[in-house]
Amino acid sequence: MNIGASSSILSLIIFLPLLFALVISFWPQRQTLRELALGFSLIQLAVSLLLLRDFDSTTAALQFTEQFTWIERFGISYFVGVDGISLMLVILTTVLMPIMILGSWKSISEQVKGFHVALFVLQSAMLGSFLAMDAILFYVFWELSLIPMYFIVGIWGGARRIYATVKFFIYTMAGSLLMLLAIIFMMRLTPEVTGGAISASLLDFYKLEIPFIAGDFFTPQTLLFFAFAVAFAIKVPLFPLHTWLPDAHVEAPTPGSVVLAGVMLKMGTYGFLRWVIPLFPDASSHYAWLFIALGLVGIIYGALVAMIQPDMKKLVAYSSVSHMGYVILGLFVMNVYGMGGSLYQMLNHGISTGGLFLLIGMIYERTHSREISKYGGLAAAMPIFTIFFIIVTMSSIAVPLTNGFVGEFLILMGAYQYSFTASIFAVTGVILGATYMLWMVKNIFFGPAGEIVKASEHDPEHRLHDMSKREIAVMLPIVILIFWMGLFPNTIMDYSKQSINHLLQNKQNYSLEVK
Amino acid sequence: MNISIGLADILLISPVIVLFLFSLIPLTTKVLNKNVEQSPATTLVVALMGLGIAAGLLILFGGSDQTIFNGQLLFDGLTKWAGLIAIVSAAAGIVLLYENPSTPYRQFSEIIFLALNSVAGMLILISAINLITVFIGLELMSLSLYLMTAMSQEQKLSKEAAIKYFVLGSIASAIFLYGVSFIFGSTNTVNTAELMQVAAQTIQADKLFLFGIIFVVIGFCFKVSIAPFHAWTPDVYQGAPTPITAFMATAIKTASFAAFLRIAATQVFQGSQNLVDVLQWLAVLTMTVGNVAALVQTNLKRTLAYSSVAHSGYIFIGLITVGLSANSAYSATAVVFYLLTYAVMSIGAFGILSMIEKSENDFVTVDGLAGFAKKQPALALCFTIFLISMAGLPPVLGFFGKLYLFGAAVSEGLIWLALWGILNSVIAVYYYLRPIVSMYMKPGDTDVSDNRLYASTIMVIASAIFIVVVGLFSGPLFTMIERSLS
Amino acid sequence: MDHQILIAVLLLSPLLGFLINGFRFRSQSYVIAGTVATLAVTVSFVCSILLFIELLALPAESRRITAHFFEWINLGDLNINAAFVVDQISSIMLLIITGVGALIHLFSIGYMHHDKGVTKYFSYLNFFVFNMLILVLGDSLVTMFVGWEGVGLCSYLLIGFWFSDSAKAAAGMKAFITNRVGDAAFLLGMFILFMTFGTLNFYELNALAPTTMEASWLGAVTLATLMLFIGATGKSAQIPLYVWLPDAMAGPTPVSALIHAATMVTAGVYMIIRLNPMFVAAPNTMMVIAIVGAATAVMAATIGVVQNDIKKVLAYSTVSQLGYMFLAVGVGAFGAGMMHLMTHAFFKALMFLGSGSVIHAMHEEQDIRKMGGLRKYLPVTHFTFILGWLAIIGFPFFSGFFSKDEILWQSFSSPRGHTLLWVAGALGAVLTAFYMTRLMALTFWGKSRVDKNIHPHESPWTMTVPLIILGILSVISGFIGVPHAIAEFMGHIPNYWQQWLAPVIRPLPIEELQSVTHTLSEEYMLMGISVFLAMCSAIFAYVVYTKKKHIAENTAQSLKPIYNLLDNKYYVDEIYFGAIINPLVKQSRNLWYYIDVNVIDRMTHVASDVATNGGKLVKTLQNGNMQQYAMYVSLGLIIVLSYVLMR
Amino acid sequence: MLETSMFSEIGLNHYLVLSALLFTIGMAGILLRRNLIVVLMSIELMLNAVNISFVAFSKYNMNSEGQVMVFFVMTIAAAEAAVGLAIIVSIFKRFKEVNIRFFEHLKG
Repeated sequence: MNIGASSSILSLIIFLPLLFALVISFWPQRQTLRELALGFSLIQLAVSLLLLRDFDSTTAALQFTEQFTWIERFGISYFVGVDGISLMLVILTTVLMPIMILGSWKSISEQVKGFHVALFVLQSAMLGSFLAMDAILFYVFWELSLIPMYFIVGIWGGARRIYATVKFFIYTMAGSLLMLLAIIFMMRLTPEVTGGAISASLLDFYKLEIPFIAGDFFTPQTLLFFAFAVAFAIKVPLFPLHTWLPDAHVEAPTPGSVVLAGVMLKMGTYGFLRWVIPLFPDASSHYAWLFIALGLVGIIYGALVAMIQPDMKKLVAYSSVSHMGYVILGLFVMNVYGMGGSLYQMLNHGISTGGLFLLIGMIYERTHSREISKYGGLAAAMPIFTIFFIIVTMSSIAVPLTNGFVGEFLILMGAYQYSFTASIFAVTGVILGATYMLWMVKNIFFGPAGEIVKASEHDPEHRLHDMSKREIAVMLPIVILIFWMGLFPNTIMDYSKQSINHLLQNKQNYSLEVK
Repeated sequence: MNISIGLADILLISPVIVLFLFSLIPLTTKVLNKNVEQSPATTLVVALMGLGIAAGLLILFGGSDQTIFNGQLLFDGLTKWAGLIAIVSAAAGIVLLYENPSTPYRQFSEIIFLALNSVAGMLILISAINLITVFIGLELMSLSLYLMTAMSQEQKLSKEAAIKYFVLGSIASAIFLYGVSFIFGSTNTVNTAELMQVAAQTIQADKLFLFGIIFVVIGFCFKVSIAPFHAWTPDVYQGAPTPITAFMATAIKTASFAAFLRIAATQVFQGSQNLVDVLQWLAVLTMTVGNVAALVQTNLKRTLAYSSVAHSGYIFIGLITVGLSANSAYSATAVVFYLLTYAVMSIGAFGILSMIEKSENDFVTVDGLAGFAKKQPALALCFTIFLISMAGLPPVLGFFGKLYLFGAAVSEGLIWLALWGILNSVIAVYYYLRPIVSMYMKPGDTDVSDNRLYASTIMVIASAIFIVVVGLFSGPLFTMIERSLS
Repeated sequence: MDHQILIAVLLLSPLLGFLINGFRFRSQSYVIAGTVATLAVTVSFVCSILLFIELLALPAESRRITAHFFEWINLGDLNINAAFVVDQISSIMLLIITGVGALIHLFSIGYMHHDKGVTKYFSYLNFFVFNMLILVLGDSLVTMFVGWEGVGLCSYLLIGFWFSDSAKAAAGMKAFITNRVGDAAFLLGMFILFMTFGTLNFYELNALAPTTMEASWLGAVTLATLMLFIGATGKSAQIPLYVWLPDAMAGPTPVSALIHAATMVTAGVYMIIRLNPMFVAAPNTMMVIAIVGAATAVMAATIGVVQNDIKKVLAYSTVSQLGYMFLAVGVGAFGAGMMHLMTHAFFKALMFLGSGSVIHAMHEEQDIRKMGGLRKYLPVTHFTFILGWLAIIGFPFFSGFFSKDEILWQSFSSPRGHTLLWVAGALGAVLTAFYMTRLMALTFWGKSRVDKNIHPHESPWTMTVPLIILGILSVISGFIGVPHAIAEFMGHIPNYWQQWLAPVIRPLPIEELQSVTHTLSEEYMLMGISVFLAMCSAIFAYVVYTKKKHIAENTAQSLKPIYNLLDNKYYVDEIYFGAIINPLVKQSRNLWYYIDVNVIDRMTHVASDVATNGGKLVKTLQNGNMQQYAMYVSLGLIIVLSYVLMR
Repeated sequence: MLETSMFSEIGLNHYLVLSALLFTIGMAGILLRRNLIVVLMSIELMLNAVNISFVAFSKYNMNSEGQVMVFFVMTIAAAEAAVGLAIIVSIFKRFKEVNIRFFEHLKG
């Protein structure tokens, strides 16, 4: 059997979810909707695994490319391709999808159809933005992803969902519009390298040599760099552009939080890796200190602020700020450890934070409260849940043999190679990270029975059931991934090594070959 | 001077003639029928037929780059495309009119008469290259519109809107004409084709000419609602019956911008940097005023009116680009494309409002949309598409419109204008999102006034499909327009 | 290949035990759980012995069995394998861990049989052994770090084992976080080494370790070793990161014996010995280690003097003894440090288990003021405890005597030693003798102060057998490493210990060694002084706490400030909380409030307010009066005209 | 042609100034008068100012086109007046009001 060899597998990956969304929106039976969606997401996963199977990890070249003229007048094309940088993010997206659907089995009870449609559209948009190799195509997918997310938070979210979703939308939109302007500007420059025709192809963008004068802010490369970087930094989110995230996370329904933390934030860091650093090498190096500093501030600030959050989701949201600070740090130290670690940490964060949100969602379904102070002693009432929670927590605080360690270790190493001072600040995050997560674990699970657990003891109606089989099925893949990625990181990192080396070795005149 | 009217003239002007003739049919029938109004459906069909034939003739004969009537009218690509946009959006407006509670069905044939004549005026306005002909077209279009605005079941606000529109519009006409007289005085011609050769030089040498140009430009600025000459827009848009508002926002705006484009294409602005500066500031002011004012509105129609002002600002950027660029075809295409985009999405958006209005006095507010998505998922989705498109979010048409427009501006070095446009888009997103929030995220039971509004429904859905499909495949359309414009 | 399997079995057996017990964690059958767990560790122990025998068979210079399983992290120049090494150092650790571990598992069966979470307990315990094995066997710093953090995690879980008690859960958290502080430094140390030497493999590092001594404080080696040492202070409870260990006594007592006395806490010492060539090359670090070790030894001992909780006394004693080990490695006496590590593992495990037996008998009573005269109820426990006591106070020819004496001598005589270090060590020994005797006296001897409702009884065989075995080991284990001086005295017993370790220990540079000369008589004299003082102190304590209790009370009264200072552990916890933790939390709240809420969000709101107010302004201007509108038109006209025409 | 002395003979400038004055008066009328009919008249005044300007230019440029334009303008002005009056009449019939201040319901 050789299905995967088809050259249009990337289009299949991008548009299959849209097709699924369409089918779901016309599906007549309400009862089987969830099963259908789950089945679809598994199909999608299978397709993406075919991609994984056929991917050639020995080259940094762009693979499975497809290029069709889209808007000929401006050299805009439907140009997709995958390389080591995007491959794993694609897989992450497809892996998380069935987990999310299964995780939202109970929590989403209204407008189930619309929810799944939004989820699949979102998936398509995210996959598209990871695979797009054309600036405008990328931008289209990038912005498209906002819309379903906007609905997911806005319709199925919590009490302040509208504030949160609008804030989310405006923040991200504001950043990305600057990027659009920068893209337009760069398209105007492309005739230099294409011999006359305008082009929006990323490969042509890579060829551009944009003038840069160190110290002068108002040079094209610096301005373009910041236009892109701000767009991505908001998405990451990098301190001080992070305040939309806690709100969005708190108000989003569980799958929304999962996809937000799991994949959407990675779009930002992916943007840095795919766009900012190769396109603007001089400015990236020249202003690396700024992003490293902000990354470090994010790490420490996120951790400190997480410590005092009374709401579980908010705590995890700020922990995301901290974790994504690591990723930015790793990217901008510009060495193989930092970048490799960052790429890995993106996946880790997706899995472990996604897992945490799923777990918080499960407990929220039972108690309708996320206030840490109301909990306590949950470990006695829900032991299996506790085990899963602690495993995911360990992944989040980067205990060795979990995935988190590998990424964090490499990033810290990269930070050290950049500067000793940076690494000193970065390792404080290791301490603080353990502090807030364990503080939460302690207050939720340990200690004497809290308000909620007590109430459940007396009231048979509110009895706290331990995890159901479905919920275990949701968490099991995550736990397996946590350990697999912790034990055998090479099986995953091998896919991206060539790309990262290629990027680092050819930073000044980066180009990608098409295979 | 040898005046002769040939077949070519007749063929090219035929859309206007057809429109005029068809406009007479319902009215004549009514008169012959002892002043008894026939079925509105028949009238509608006649009107749509007229518009359809006009559009067909325009496609057939327009765009041939020929001038007729001794250089009065030019039938080039701009005429064809702007004319088509105007005709189609007028048709859509009429369809909405047919199913709106504020429409006085007893006078339906009169409204149709006015509407078709207004469209005829638009075609003249678009094709005119003589400033006096421009004036004639402008007045034919506007005078019909003043009356249409007043013709509503709703008595108070529509009348107020009409009188405001009339008074302010007349001032604008006078200003425009005054400018024309100075252009005539300084160059001895009012033919833009002839002006094109001398404009850029004259404007530097001759203050009188510059004076005239400024008046003409401001006359147009009023028509296309550029701040601070926009003040009539929100009031009139709100007061007029929603279908007429749709008509105004789309057909009238397209025609006015097309004529304005002809002025800009003379490259007259290039002669005076001051004028260019002022125009840029006007563009910025317009976008900002439109967007911030829309931000604080609760009445949806008024929100859309202010948003229309803001969109004028965006288009104005394109217009300035046209005035500055050596190869104006590309920038002009961007403008026409955006006009098309804006027309389709406005028609859709106003169409939805028109369908929700329960009576002639009903105003749809933002909160008044609560729960619409539950009752009418398809229409809510369409409305969402329109709003997203207006906000300029991909992958729908509005995004590509903005992309081309700002792309043109950037290529002419007007980056800061594009930047302002983008900043404004961020503000705009907020108020475009609010109806979506209301429809999807708030409990309520808003529904359309009647489930049998088939024509409007079809039109709205068609617009939405257009926006999505053409959005995805905007390249060929853009190339097509550009080819016919250059 | 068979080595590889042997090592795999060694490692995986406890993991399997962990998984078996982990999956049936609800079970309350202590027999099955205990048997599985104990068997798992016993299998490991057997493997350890087999490996040890294999090592013995190899020539001294190449005693090294490696097992390479797979490549773990592989990026750039970084190449970390899941590879494990058994050599002279790790084989000793293996034997201690699996041997003592097996005994403690056995002991736990009796100790924990009434606990509901017994299966969970055993699974954690097995998991701990697994991690500890990774720690000692790992062939690189990173692999070691895996176990390093892993044992920390287990320690966290086991300290907070009775999690429904908030204080116990907090103690677990405190342990983990304090360890994390050390771990952070450990990470930095690793990075420095990696960036300097390009590898993290122990053997490669040791081979690359510079032979010239690094004088600078900021040299790579010094900095790296210092960082690693900070990591060690966390794990091995040295100043300033020792604070978690006394709190860690919240866990079940066998856990204290295994983790917080015998194995995990010695990981820091083990790590330094593992990397001894690197540390040797950094005299400054060595000095710091020695000073910290000596200071910890004394300080913990002083606190131990006033503690009343039986486990707390032992905990401070552990901190103090670990201080000795660091003192030893700090002066370059790696062999002596390792020796003390082993003997301490035996006698401290013994005493912890003994205390466990006491607590078990006393129905969870831990306050020694409420004990006394337990001798007659718990004969086996008492007897074995005495063996441990004699060992720890350095009673001649008990195991502790050999190892501690060697340390004291080295701290004086080594070129990196100092008289003051010896004084501190001796002082520590005196204090140790005092408080341990106090413990014995208050617990086992004198009059019974036991509550009437408690009827102490001797523990079952599962608990006494380990005590006996450990007791024997505490007595005899010293003879495998008899110090030179005593060996002379006792008839030239060879120092097997030193011989065994010699190939993997890098001696101090010759020129340093030659710079100091000490005579055998000096050694005898110092040994005599320290032993004499310790014995005096022990006798004094015996007298005070069995016969003349009022002396203790009077002293406590008259030295109230000092007593309070000691009773409150020098207020270190309070200082940490008051100066670091609480302000940090408080400032974090402010930080959030000021930055997130008041600056960033405020700015967003200001931006939106600007837009909204702009909108309101436009709204006001749009007042509905068409003449006003006409005026805007004319004003606009005038402005445009004047701008364009006048400029 | 603008150099012609203001006082020697009646020249183009005089007409232009007259036209400008009329235009301004018309504008002022619109801005200041409250009665819709007067406003309508003011609009006519503005258009007539344009006419004067056209005719003057036509005369001084020796180009009769300007005079043709005046015809157009007059015609359209008439149409405009008709439309305007029609609206005003319909309003007056319903509201009995021609005060411009009456129409301030649409605002904001």
